[in-house]
Amino acid sequence: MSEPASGVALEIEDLDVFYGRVHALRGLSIRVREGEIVALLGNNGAGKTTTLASVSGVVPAQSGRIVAFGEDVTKAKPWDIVGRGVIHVPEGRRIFSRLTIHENLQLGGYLVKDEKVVDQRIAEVYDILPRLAERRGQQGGTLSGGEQQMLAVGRALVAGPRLLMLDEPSMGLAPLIVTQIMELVERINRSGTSVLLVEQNARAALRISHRAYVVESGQITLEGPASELAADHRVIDAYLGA
Amino acid sequence: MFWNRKKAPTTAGTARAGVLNRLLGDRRLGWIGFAVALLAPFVSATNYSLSVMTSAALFVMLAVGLNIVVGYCGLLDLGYAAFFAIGAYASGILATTYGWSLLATVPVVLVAAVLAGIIIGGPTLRLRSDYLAIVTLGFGEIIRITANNLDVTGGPSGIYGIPGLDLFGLDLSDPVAFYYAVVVIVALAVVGAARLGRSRMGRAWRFIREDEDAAEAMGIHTYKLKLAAYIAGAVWGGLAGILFGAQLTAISPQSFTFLWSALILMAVVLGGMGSTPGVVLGAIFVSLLPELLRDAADYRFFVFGVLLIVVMIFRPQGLWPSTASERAPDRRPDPAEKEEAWQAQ
Amino acid sequence: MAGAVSVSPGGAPSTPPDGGPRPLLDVQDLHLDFGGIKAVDGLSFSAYDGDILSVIGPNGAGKTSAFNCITGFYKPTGGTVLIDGEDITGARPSAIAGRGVSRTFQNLRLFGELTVLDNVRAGMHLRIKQSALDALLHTPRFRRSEREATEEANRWLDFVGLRGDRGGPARNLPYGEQRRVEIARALARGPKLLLLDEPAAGLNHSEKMELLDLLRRISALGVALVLIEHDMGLVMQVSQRIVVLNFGKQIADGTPEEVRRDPAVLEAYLGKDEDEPQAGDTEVPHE
Amino acid sequence: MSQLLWNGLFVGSFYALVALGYSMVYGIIKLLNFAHGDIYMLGAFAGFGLLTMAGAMATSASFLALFVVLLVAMLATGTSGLILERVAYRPLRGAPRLSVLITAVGASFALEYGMRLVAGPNPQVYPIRLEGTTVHVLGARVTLQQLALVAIAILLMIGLQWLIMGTGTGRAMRAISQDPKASLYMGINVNSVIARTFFIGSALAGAAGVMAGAYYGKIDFLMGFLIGLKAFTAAVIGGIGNIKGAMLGGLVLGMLETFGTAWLGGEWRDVFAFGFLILFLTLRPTGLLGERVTERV
Amino acid sequence: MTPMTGRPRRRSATFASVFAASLVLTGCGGGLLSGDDEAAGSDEPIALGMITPLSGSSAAIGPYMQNGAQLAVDEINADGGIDGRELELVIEDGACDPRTATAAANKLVTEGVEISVGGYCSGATLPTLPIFNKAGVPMIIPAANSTELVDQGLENVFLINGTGTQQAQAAVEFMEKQGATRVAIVDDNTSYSTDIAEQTAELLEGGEGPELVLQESVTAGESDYSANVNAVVQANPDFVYWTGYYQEGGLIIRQLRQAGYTGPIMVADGSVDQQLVEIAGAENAAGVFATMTQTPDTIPGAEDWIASYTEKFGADPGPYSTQAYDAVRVAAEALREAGSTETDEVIAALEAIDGFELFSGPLQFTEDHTLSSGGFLILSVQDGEFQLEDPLE
Repeated sequence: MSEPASGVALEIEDLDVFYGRVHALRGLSIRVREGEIVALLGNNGAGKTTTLASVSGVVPAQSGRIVAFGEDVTKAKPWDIVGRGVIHVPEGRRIFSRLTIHENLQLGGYLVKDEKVVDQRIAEVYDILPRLAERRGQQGGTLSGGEQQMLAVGRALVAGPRLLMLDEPSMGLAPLIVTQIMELVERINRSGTSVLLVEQNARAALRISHRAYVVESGQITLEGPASELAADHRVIDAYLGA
Repeated sequence: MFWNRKKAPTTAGTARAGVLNRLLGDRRLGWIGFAVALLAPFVSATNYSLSVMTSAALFVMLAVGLNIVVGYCGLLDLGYAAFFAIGAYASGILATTYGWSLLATVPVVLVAAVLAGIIIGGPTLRLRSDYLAIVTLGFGEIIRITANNLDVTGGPSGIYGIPGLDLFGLDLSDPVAFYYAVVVIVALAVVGAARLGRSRMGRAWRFIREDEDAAEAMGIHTYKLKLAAYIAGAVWGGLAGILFGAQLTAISPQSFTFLWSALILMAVVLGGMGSTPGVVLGAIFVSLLPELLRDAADYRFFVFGVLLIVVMIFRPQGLWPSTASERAPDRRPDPAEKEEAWQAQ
Repeated sequence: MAGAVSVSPGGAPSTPPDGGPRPLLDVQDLHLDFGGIKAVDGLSFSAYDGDILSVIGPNGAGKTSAFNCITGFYKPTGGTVLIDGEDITGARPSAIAGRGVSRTFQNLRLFGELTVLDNVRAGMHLRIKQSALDALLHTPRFRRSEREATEEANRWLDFVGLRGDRGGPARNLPYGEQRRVEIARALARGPKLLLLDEPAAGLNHSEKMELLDLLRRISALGVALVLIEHDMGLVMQVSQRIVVLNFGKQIADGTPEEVRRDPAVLEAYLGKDEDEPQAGDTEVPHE
Repeated sequence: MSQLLWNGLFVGSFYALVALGYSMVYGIIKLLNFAHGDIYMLGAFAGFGLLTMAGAMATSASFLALFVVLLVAMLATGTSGLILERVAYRPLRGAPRLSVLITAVGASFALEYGMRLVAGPNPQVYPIRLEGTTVHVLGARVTLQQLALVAIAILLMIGLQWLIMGTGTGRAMRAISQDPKASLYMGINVNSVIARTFFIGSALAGAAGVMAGAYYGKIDFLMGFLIGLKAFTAAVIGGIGNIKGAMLGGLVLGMLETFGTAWLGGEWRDVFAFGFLILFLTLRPTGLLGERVTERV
Repeated sequence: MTPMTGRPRRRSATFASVFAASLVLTGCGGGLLSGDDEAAGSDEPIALGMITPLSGSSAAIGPYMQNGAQLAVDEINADGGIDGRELELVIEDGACDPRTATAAANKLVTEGVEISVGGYCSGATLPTLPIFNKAGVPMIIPAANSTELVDQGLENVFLINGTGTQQAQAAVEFMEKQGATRVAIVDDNTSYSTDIAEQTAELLEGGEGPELVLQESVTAGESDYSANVNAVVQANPDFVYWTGYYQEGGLIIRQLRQAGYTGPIMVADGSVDQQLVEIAGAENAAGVFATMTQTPDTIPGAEDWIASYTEKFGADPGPYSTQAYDAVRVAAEALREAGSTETDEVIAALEAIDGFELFSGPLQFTEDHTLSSGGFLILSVQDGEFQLEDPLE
């Protein structure tokens, strides 16, 4: 029904999602091309997290279509979606605080059959994030907030993501750490992974994104290249401040 | 402005909850229930139906008492029968060995129940809920086994010959009179528990159930209030114990097994924790069902078990859940006015 | 609407008897160890009536731990906390709340299943005068106290500007509204000192602006405010003083201007490159 | 004294086997599976049915036959655990915890009295017996069969420990026990892992049931009730949700009961055991190995 | 209790309608306002009520008693009933739980049973006594045998099982005969079992004979009694008396033997069941003594009875099958003698019975309505079966 999906990591078409009686997403459409960082901006409750959750297969879609890397995944189970390389780093990090850091990373590779691949990817994560390597045997809960966020991203990397979906990675973090996280995201993107970034912190998000969407009440109200949106007075008024 | 400042509504099913609540929260319902209880003997007043109905009423009292602990305060109690036992034994011993009238034993039972509540609640209420569950279970077993082992409690055969209820010379031991006495007392107990639930203390219990730390931060001494819930539950259980002894004329440790505690808890959860009409309904359900299934003989408990599963699957919040909602506050500024309030200063 | 504010009870600050500058909150050399990890390591600061004081610092710097020590949720391993000159170190949270200290939590801690009004009435627990007997017998006193509690709860909800349904469960409100309810609940306690843990977290720009206004109005009631906050725009805008923590240690204490220029703070927290706007900044226009 | 220790150890290892399943299920979905003791009963009856069917063949080569029966019964109880989870618990995922608890009580009733309908109310006598050669170890009378049973129990426990701590499935179980939703994002099929947990826990209980049947000789439809309570207690003593804790808790409870009986007499044994439990939990509220969770306010 | 806070008219309307509805219903049931509709036609069957555990921990016993009673009812009906009226057995589950038993008793009374022939757990039977007493229903209790049942002096209560005291006397007599010197008693904490244990202990302590070295209690329903057994072995007895039921009895015998106890073991009547031998294992059970009233096995010519039981129910008789059988027969005898179902006359007839043959011997009630002679004798397990060891005469 749409153009050939080659070069498109994620295509959401006209998605409707209900929570009970609440119409959380109303015909939302988003596209992430391969190699892009796309930011999804919006207020709390606008439907950003719901969008990610329905891509992940955690929240069922009422109608509409979700296509990941050319395949329809609208009805796919969460593990199928992870298996296709669409990895979701949930809001609030949600690391396993009583498992060790190493185990957390291993869980990232849960669906990867080949243990050698998992070990190799973990080694790569340790290279990028040496703080984690130092503390690999410690429980995840002993990490500071920023380190936990790093671990959450690292854990997603072990899964071998083709599309990484990050939900509010900057939440509750100090400005310095936010900068580091954003740098990490850029770095991951440069290595070829597409990124869908959900952020409240519009300024930080727009700085690293190629394109962005603004979600309000479950609908896309604005979209365009990040630089254009950053200059749009409507975005400035609502999300960036004067 | 093109973006909407108002949030997407996230109030799932409030309209439905509102209607239900208006229907259920109505006090008339209580009166109807009371009237039904009063009129039931006019439909059937055989010894059997009276005995079953009296038992059901007592069970209601127990469930309402446990509801204070579990439903309001969120403390899982798997040994509630212990308080029931303490009431029954205290009054039974005084009535048989020392010849007291049951009415005279009430103060003693109250004291005993309060003491028991403090003794078991005191050291253990700091525990997390699952641990509390096993501790209360253990306490229930300790009480039962102790009653089984001591001479003063009559050992395994228990105490018999407990006199009927006698209120200031008015003999209430006839099944019909006793039934009415029980219905009135139980109705008072239900109303009392419901009123406690709606008071400052009842709210504090709910705060503790929802979030203990936040409650503590509001100046609520969570430990004292938990203990209060425990004691209130113990008092309800203890008083029900007196009536239990009066009804059966004999009590034995067999009446206070874990199964009993589980059944009372079941009534609370099945009905809807924290909801008075729900718990009353649940108690009647749990109490009557095995009797109604009596003719199913061998299949009785099997059917009972399957029914429990089915009911919980289809109504996991209980048959008649409590809903958080109250009538719209009388004075509410209109939105425009509020908007101004924000701009002010 | 300002009228509703002025009749709100409990907000009136108590002045020290001698009229001198005795601090309302005085934290002296606070220490907290978690199995060898020094969560708070020698923290000292004080806050006065009507102050707005912010505690900032990187994640894990011990800000929330310090809050928990002050409000009694953790027992400090060393140091003292004085409220109005009285030592409350290690007292129960409820006892400290009884001394006029109120707080919010980092992650919303509303009583989600209960109504919004009930949530606010929780704050009034210590001030509602009724006994269990009153409740059992529904005495006039009971009814009066219930009515008054409801009225006052409504006033506080007006004060924080709650728009949503007050009779429904708190969890049904949108996030920003829930934040308001939590503040209303804390205010209903009638505090002299209000500790807010990341009140702006998860709020969008316009909501932050409203919060800023609310904080100032609370301060105008004479309540001392202590905030933990990451949003530097908001912090710089609203605070009279800022305390900066890193690894449990206090690395700076001063006015926003002083802190902004402090090299130790830049190093540990804000980041050095100053030409770029800081991530997370709300960019409230200064002055 | 050493006799008491051995008795405690022996009883305790049964408790531990049953407690493991309790603890696993609790650990992963925070459900007090009251029907777990009845799975033990089911295991005993499954073994009984198999042995009766096998008839003479079984009695001739009793230990080997028993081993085969043990495996088949474990498979059977594991499957019934799966069914129980699917039918009674999964529909209630996300429901209030107490509702699920009531479902578990209902399941317990249904299993007990369902078995009564099938097998009748009378106790059944196991067709084969583990009669033992007695040896004396450090002054304690020990039969070789007891040693074999304890060895099997220990092997099963070690296997379980390895499964939980050393395999991907185990990691997934631990992950789910902390955060089921985040586990979904790892690509873990949460329902299937929970089902596997039920399978394993139930299979262990079934094994304990067969072993009890073969060793003690008598089984009946209510035999799971008391041991279910005991296993629950054991799991709590050890720190519920903790696998090693469950083993330790089982042994501690076994010892408590043995010594309680020796010191105070059988009629006060449970008072002693529960009294100790209450006192112990008051002093150490998270059990022996339960983790002290520093609650973040 | 709730203050009248508005809309009184609506409320009273509700009241009125509910009241009216209930009055309508009253027409078709036994409500307070309906008349006494006891229509006991002379050709209606005479209902005998039996409360026995069909659920709960003693559920195994129920069918044994039910079958025994049914056998007697069928035999009597085959012989033409009582004065042309058939007997009808009404069974209710008492679950060994006082509350369930009370409801059951009330149900039986409501259904108009003339005589009760049930009662197994003493604890659950006690609260049913006043119910039957008030309703004027004579009780012939086949199994429950706690002395407390007759301590209240209710004229409608008769026990046809030997009491704990009688059984204890038989037990001690046999212990002395065996030359026992150190006796350990083990009970299961139920009222039946502790009653016998207490009585035996009293006799031993008061008497010149064997010394009581240990009184131990176990918890019914478990499998492992090694701790209790260990305590017994430690006390070094030369005679062990188990006063509980066969389920645990079998396990305890086995575990005693495994623990190295080689001396004599005796069990009380609740344990006299073929399954005791099976559970204990034939080699362990061999030689175990039992205190028991007479059973079909020990009465010459009772094979027919066993055969007809087995044929009818497809199962062997078990504990209290005979007592339940006898209870029905005693009830029938009293009804026949009284020539009516009037309470007083039936009670008088029961009291007048002299020499009616029961399994336990000729029946005559004592002053307090227990058996004049307990009729206890000693059995022992020979070749895997209980056989008469010593008639104790």
